[in-house]
Amino acid sequence: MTPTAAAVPQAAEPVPAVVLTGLTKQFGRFAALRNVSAEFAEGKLYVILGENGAGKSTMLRAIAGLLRPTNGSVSVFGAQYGGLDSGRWILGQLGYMAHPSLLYDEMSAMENLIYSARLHGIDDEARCSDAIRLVGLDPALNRPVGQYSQGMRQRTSLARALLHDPRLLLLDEPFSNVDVASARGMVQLLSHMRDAGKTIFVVTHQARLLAQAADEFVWIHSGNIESRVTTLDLELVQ
Amino acid sequence: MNPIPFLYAAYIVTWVIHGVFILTLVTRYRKADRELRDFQKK
Amino acid sequence: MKTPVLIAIAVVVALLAFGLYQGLVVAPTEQTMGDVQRIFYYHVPSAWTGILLFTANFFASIWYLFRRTTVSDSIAVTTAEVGLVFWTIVLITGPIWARPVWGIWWTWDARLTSTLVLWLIYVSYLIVRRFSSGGQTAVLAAALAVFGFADVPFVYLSIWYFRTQHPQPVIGGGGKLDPAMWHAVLYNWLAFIAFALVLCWFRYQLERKQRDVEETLALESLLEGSPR
Amino acid sequence: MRAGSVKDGAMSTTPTATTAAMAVPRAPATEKAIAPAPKVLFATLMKDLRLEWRSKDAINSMVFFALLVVVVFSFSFDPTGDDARRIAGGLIWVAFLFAAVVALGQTWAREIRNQVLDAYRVSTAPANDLFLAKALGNFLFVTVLEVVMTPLFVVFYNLRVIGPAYLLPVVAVLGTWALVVNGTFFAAISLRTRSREVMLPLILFPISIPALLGMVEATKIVLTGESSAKFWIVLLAVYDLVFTTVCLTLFETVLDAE
Repeated sequence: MTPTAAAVPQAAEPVPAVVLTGLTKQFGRFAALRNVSAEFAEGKLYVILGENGAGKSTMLRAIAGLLRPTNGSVSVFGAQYGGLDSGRWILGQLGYMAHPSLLYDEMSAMENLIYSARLHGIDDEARCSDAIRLVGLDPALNRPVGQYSQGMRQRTSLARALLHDPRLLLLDEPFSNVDVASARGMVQLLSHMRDAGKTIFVVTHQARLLAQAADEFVWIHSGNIESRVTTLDLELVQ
Repeated sequence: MNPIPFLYAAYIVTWVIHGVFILTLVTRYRKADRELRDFQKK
Repeated sequence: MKTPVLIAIAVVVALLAFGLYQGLVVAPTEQTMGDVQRIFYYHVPSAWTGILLFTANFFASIWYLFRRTTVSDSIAVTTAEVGLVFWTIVLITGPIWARPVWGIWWTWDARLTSTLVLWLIYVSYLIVRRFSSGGQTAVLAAALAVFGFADVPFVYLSIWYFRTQHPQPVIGGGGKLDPAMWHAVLYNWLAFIAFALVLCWFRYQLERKQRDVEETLALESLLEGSPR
Repeated sequence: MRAGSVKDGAMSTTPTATTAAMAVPRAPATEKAIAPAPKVLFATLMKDLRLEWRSKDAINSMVFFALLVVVVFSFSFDPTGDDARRIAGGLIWVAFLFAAVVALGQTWAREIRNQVLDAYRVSTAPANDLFLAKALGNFLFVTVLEVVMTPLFVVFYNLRVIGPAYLLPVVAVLGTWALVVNGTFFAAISLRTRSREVMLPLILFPISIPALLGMVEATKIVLTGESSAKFWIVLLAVYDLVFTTVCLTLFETVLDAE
């Protein structure tokens, strides 16, 4: 299945948010990503679809700089990983959320976010309470995250990813076991952020939720981009 | 106590150890080879 | 591919035989210790070869940390394992030498003790390689190899000083060595290096074969559709 | 737009000032990316200490373990008079080593249980600050154990220091750091191996032998006042320097070894 040419009209001059060139990731002989080359413009909401093991999460982790490509390269806002300090500059620009919620169960949402802010060199605790309110939680809640419902944990994790106001958001299965109302709320929040200029990638099996909100649907099949469409063909989605 | 047997013991021990190592190389190689052939057959 | 290997083996066997001949026959008998001193011609060259191999392991690990090539990792494990074989010989021939000369199997002699500590370090290195899971083995082992090698000067320094505090009988090494003796040591060392190279070559082939098996195994489990 | 009331469940969807605040500030976003070093180190250390203080289960069990080690050692070795001073150095440090290894094994337990290591790798926080924060945390932890154990040793072996007693804390600090810096690093390595608990001492002990020798000999010399412990103290200091550098150069590689 050769990747069809991107039908989406490219945004002309501004630097694309993410550029993948010949991105390959080999785990032993198994190629999780096979020579992926693509450009993603800034300020768009991309939904990444495909069956298990197609390479969705691997691609997201590669963009987040969490795994070292076997060859090819990933560049974010024009900077490339692996450069002397460019990798660190990129990390300042991106927020990542994945299945393990990257939160300490023994600490409350607020404490987790304050600590995560410190990691990004931010002392301003107002930012943390704003982020928590944004995802619909109460900053004053001091129960430890370990006692939260799965939906609340996901939203706290989303708040953690949004905290340092990243230009690029990478969300891996953000809606998994989240109630429909909360999920819809998150979708609205993401589309607001996309309107505000952020670039968002969402890997999910619940693409139906984003049918209207997303700008582009990227189908991944056995390690490469199979197709990129702007409207979701509902039959294809489970 | 005649020291000469210790001399021969040292030389023999050296080659015993080398021999055992070579033996492990051969057995490990054969085992890996067999496993690989099983996969190719499957 | 087979014939050059056979030639190499023949050369190595010849060198080893020549070294043995030098050690047992040509080299003069040492006045004080008598013929048992000839253990020296196997004990010391084995140690020097071991040190060479551990140094090679160190540089292969550094090379891996920078380039992450599987070749460098395979060389690291090969040189460590073959190095440990030579080092085990040093560790065992030492007491065999001490027994007739001093009547005791083990003495906390500076060199014997350092040999033991180094042996422990590289055994723990190989155990970590076997226990670590899949992809990360190489990086963890490479980092550990750097630690192990950085420790060598401290091992020798601390144990040397520890020994000067409480002097114990010192193994061989004393007295002026007759040039013919030096020849025996050097010939044997040359033979051992050649032998080590051939061993490394075989161990390297084994490593490549085992990696093929591992990868086929990984591919096998993938194709059965078990979710990644 | 549905006015979401801010209660536990509902999602706040009103485009309030907060969403505007989250609008992408075009210019300033790039400068603040790099986190200033000490802040991260201090924050991580404080976080660990706070969580440790909150649960206190680790510290209690560790202190009790240290007591057990001292008592068991005192039973199995019952020297009197001058012998006590000669071998006390060895006993104390081996006891400290046991307590330290059990504490070091817990270094990354919380990070692994919560699977948060990726959080560090995705943030701009330099990996070495994480390492130093963990190493310092361990250093404080093991020092607490030592402070608890030492008086017991003095009592059980009725030790009197003949040599320059002020050197003992110096040896203790240098020695503990030598164990802790390598221990924290090897704990990170052994995370990714099977039978994790066995792996840490198995890697740490051989490489720490020169440092252990230094600690034991220096303590014995100070206790018996026979000669000068200068050589061992210098050796420990150089050992600490070399291995702290090696740890700081290699930690990021090990952290990122996915």
